[in-house]
Amino acid sequence: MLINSADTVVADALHGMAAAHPELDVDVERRVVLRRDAKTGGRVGLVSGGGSGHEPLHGGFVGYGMLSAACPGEVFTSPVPNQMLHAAAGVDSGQGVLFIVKNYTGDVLNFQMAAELAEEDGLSVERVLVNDDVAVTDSLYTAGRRGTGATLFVEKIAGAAAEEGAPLDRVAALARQVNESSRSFGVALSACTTPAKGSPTFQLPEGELELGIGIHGEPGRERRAMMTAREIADVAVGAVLDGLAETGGPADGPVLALVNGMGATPLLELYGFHAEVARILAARGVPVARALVGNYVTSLDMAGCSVTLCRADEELLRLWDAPVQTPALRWGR
Amino acid sequence: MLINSADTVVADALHGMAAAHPELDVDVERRVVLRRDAKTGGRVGLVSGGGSGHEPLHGGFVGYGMLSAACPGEVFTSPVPNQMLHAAAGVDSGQGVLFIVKNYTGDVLNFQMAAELAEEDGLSVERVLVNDDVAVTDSLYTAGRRGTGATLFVEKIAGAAAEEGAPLDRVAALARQVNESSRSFGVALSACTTPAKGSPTFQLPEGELELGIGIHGEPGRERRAMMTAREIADVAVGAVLDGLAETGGPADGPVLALVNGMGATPLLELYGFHAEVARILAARGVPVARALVGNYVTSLDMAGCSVTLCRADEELLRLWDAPVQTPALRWGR
Amino acid sequence: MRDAEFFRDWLEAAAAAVEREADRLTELDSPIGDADHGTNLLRGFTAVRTALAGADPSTAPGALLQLAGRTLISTVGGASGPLYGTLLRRTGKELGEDPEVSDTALHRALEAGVGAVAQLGGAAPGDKTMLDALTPGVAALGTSYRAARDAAEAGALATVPILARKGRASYLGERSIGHQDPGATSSALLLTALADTAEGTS
Amino acid sequence: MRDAEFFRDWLEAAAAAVEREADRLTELDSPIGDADHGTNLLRGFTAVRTALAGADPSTAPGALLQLAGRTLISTVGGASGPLYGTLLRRTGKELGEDPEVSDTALHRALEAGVGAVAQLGGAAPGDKTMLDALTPGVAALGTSYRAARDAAEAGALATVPILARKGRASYLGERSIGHQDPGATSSALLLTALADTAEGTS
Ligand SMILES: Nc1ncnc2c1ncn2[C@@H]1O[C@H](COP(=O)(O)OP(=O)(O)O)[C@@H](O)[C@H]1O
Ligand SMILES: Nc1ncnc2c1ncn2[C@@H]1O[C@H](COP(=O)(O)OP(=O)(O)O)[C@@H](O)[C@H]1O
Ligand SMILES: [Mg+2]
Ligand SMILES: [Mg+2]
Ligand SMILES: [Mg+2]
Ligand SMILES: [Mg+2]
Repeated sequence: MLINSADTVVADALHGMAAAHPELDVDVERRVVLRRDAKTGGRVGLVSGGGSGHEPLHGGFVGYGMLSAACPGEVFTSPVPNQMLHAAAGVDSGQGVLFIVKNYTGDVLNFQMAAELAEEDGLSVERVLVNDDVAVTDSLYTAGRRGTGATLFVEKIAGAAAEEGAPLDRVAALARQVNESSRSFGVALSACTTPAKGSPTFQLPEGELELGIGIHGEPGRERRAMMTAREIADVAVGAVLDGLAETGGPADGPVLALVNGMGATPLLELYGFHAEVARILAARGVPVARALVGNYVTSLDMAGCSVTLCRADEELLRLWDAPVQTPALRWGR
Repeated sequence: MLINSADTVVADALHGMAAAHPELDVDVERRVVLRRDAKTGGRVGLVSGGGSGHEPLHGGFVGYGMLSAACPGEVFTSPVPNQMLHAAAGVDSGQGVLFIVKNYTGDVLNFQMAAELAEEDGLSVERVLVNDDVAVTDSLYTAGRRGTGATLFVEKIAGAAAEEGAPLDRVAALARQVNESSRSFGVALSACTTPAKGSPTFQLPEGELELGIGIHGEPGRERRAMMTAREIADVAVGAVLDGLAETGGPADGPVLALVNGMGATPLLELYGFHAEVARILAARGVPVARALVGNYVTSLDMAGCSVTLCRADEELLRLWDAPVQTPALRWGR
Repeated sequence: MRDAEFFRDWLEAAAAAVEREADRLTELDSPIGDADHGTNLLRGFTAVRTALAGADPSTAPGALLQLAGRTLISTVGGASGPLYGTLLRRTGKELGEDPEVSDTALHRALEAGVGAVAQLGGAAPGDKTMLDALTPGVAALGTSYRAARDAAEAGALATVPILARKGRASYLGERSIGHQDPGATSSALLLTALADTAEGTS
Repeated sequence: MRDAEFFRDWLEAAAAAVEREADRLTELDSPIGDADHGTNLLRGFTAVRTALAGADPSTAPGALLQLAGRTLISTVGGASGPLYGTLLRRTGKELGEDPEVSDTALHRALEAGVGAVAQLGGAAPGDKTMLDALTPGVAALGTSYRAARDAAEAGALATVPILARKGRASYLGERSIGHQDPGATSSALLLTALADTAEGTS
C-alpha cells in the first residue's frame, strides 16, 4: 500500500487534499472538509460523511453546487458526532443544515447523535437516509438497504437546489425523492485490503465473483463462477430495474445512470461494461437521460463495479445539469 | 476481468464511450474518438493516440480545449496508421494537424507512417514527441525516455493554444516547450494483467515494489523492499527534480504537479502521497502553482503512482487554466 | 461497595483486553463485516485510558463511566462507538454521584445501560449483535460476577449459528451463519474484565 | 524459380507458425516488454491470410508480399507492425512484377527488406531486436535455406545474454539480460517457414 502507516492514512489524505485543493477549507485536526464560502452564501448547508475508503465520495464532492462539508471517518468506519457538529456549525448560515446519511448502523447512529446535539445548539437539522442497494432486502430482518451509488445523485441534486436558494424542507424533500427514485447493485471481482488489516477482507479465488456486494469490503449475497461483462450487466441492471419497479413510477421514464468502478477496475473495462448497461436499457425501453462512468463511490482497491439508476423527472434533470465545481465532479463553470 | 472477451475490449469500450458521451463522435469501426465540432472550428487539429489500457488517456481528453481526436490501439499496442489518417482527415480544417506522440518505438513508427501518408494527401502535419520519464536514460543505448504523465500537460496546453486559434507552428512549439519542461517518475506496487495474457505481466511478491516503471506493465529499473509513501515520494520527486535540473531553467520556478495513479491505488492513498510530494517540494523551495491528483495516465489495474512536474511560465499557466471540457478533465465551462 | 478505583481498574482491564484481542476482533469482523472492529475499539479504549489518566482523582464512579462513554462516542465511530458509548454513559448516569456503589446498584445500572443499547440500536438478543453477550451476561450478575462472565462468553459463542438481523452481518443473509459476532465477542471481553476485576478485589 | 504459389505457401506457413507460437511470443514479451507480441502478430497474420485469400490468383510474388506488408501495417500496430510490414513491403517492391523470381533475387530482395527495417527502426544487430535473427538469417541465404533457418534460430537464441539497446526491453537496462527477444524469435519463425517451404518444394 502507498501509505506511511495504517494509523495516519486519513490524516495524510486530508493533508494532501489541502495541498491539492486550496479552494477547500480542509481542517485536518477536526477532520472536516468545508467549502470556503460555506457560511457566506445564505444557503442551506449540506453535510455528508462516512467511513474513508470510498473516495472521491464524500470529500471530493465538496464545493459549488454540491456538498458544503464532508466528514471523513477512519477507513470503513463512520465518523464521530464531533466531526458532524463542527461541520454543521461551519456551514450553517441560518438556513439550516441537511445531513445526508448512508444507511449503515454506524453512520445512522453517529449522525443521529450529532443532529441531537446540533439542535441543542439551536441549529435546524434535517436528515435524509440514502438506501439504494437492492442486494439487501429492506425488512425487519436486516439493517435495511445500504446506501451506495445513489449518494452521488442525492448530493449533486440536493446541492444544486441548495445553491439555488431552496429552503431546507425543499432541499430535504428533493434529496428524499432522489433516494426513493434510485436503486443500485454491485459486483466484486476481487476483495479489497484495508490498511489496518493489511490483507484482503475476504478470499475470492481467481475465476469467481461476488454478486450483491457493498462498499465496505464485505462479501456479497452470492458467489458465482466468473461471468462476462454482458452477463454481469444483465444481473445488475435486472436487479436494479426490479427494485425500481417496486417504487412505482413510470417503467419507461428517463433515468440517470451511474456505472461506477469499485476502485481497481480499469476505466477501459468500465466503459465496456457501460456499453452493456446501455444496450440492456435500450432493449427494455428505458431512456438514459444522462450517464456517468467512472470511479466515484469506491471500496479501496476492490475490483468490480456497481450500477445505479435514478428515475429523473424534468426538475431532477435540470438540477443534475446545474453547474457543479468540486474536485471530482465538475461542469458548467 | 470485467470484459466480454480479450478480443473485444477496445471495441466494447468505444461502444460505451459512445453511449456515455453523446457530445463525442466515436467511430467504433475506424477506432477514432473525435470532437463533434472538430472540423468547424477553424482550429489546428490535435490528434493523439497510443495503446489502450491508459484510460482516461487519450480518449477521455477529447473535447473543447484539448484533443481534437484520439486513436486507441489494442491494449498496450500502438494504433495503426489508418486510424491516425482517419483522425487527421476528420479534424483538419485547413489549419494543419499536430500529432502528439508518446515516445515508444511502436507509436513513433506508426505516427510517422501516418504523417507521411497524410502529407501525401496534402495535409500539413507536425509531430511532437513526449518523452518525460527520467527512469530511462535518453541515450543511443535505449529507445529514449518514455512518454508518460507529461502527455496530459502537453495535450491540455497545446489544446488550449489551438482553441485560442494559435497557428500550427506555435501550437507545436508550445507542445515541445511543455514536454521539455516536464519530467516524470513512476512506481509500481503490483503488476497489471492484460486481457490477452490474463495473468500479471511480471511477478512482484507482496512486500516489494518496482521503481522506475513505465505504463505498459513492464517491470522497472529496480526492485526494492516495500517503502513508505514518504520514502517513495523522496525517490520519485528527487529523480524528477534531478531530471528537470538537466534541462536548465530556474530551479525555484513554479511547477504544475501531477500525482497520477496507475489504476488500482485508492484515491485516499494518492492524496496521502500528494501530501508528501507537496512537503518535499516546499522544502526544496519549489512552488506548486497547480496540482492534479488522480488516475489520468494509467496502466490497467496496476497499483502504484507516478509524479510529473512541469516548469510553467506565465503563459503555460494561463493556458493550463484555460477552459477545458472533456470526459476526464473539465473546468471553466 | 465498589469505589472509583474499582471502576478505573475495570476500564483498564477492558482496555488491556481490547489491546490483546484487537487483531482477533478485526479478524472476526472480516467475513461478516468490514474488518475494523478491533481497530475501532483499540482506538477508543486507548483514548479512554488517556481520558481516565487526566480525570480528577476524586471523580466518582458514575462520572468515570460517563467520561469513558463520551470518549468512546467521540473516538470510535462506526456502530460500536455510539453503542458502547451509550452503554457506559447510561450506566454511569444510573450510578449517580455516589463515591461508592453497591454490586446491586451496579447490576441495575448495567441493566439500564444494556436497555439503552437495545433502544438505540433497535436490536434484541438473537439478532447476532453485542446484545447476545451483554444481555445474558448482565442478567447473570444477579448470581455472581463469575456467572456473568460465563454467560457473556457463552452468549458470544452462541452467535455462531445465528442468522444476523442487525448490523453489517445482516447484509449477508444466510452467509452470516457460522461466524461469531465480533461485537458479542468484545462485549464478553468487557464483562470478563469486570468479573476479573471484581474477583481480584473482593 | 519461385512462383506466386511459393510465396503464398511461405506466408501461410508463417501464419501457422505464429498461430502455434503466439502464446510463447507473448510470454517472451512479458519480462522485458508489454506482453503483446504474440497477440499482435496473430492479429496481423490472420488478416494476411484473409487478404491473400481475397487477392487475385494472378497476383505476382512482389505484389503478394507488398499486400502482406500493407496488411501487417494496418492491423498489427506496435513496433513490430511497421517493422515487419516494411520488411515485406520493401522485399516485395524489390521483387518487382515478375511472375517468378530466382532464389538469388529473393535473397537480394530480402537483404533490401532487412536494410529497410534497420533504417526505419534505427537498430543494428546486437541491439537485441528482430535484426539479430533477420540479419544473420538472410545473410545465410547465400549458402542455403537450411543455413538461413539455422542462423536465424541461432541469432534468436543469442539475444538472451544481450543487453537491449532498442525497443521496450532497453528500458530495463541490465535487467534485460537473460531473456530472449520476442521479435528475434518471431523473425526466426518467419525464416524457418521460408526454409521449410523452400525445402518442401525444391
Ligand atoms: N443495531 C445494533 N445493535 C447492537 N449491536 C450492533 C448493532 N449493529 C451492530 N452492532 C454490533 O456492532 C458490531 C460491529 O462493530 P464495528 O465493527 O465496530 O462497527 P461497524 O459495523 O460500523 O464497522 C457488530 O458485531 C455488532 O455486535
Ligand atoms: N527499433 C527497433 N528495431 C528493430 N526491431 C525492434 C525495434 N524495436 C522493437 N523491435 C522489435 O519488436 C519486438 C516487439 O514487438 P511488439 O511486442 O509487437 O511491439 P511493442 O514493443 O510495441 O509492444 C521486439 O522484441 C524487437 O524485436
Ligand atoms: Mg466499520
Ligand atoms: Mg505493445
Ligand atoms: Mg466493523
Ligand atoms: Mg510488445
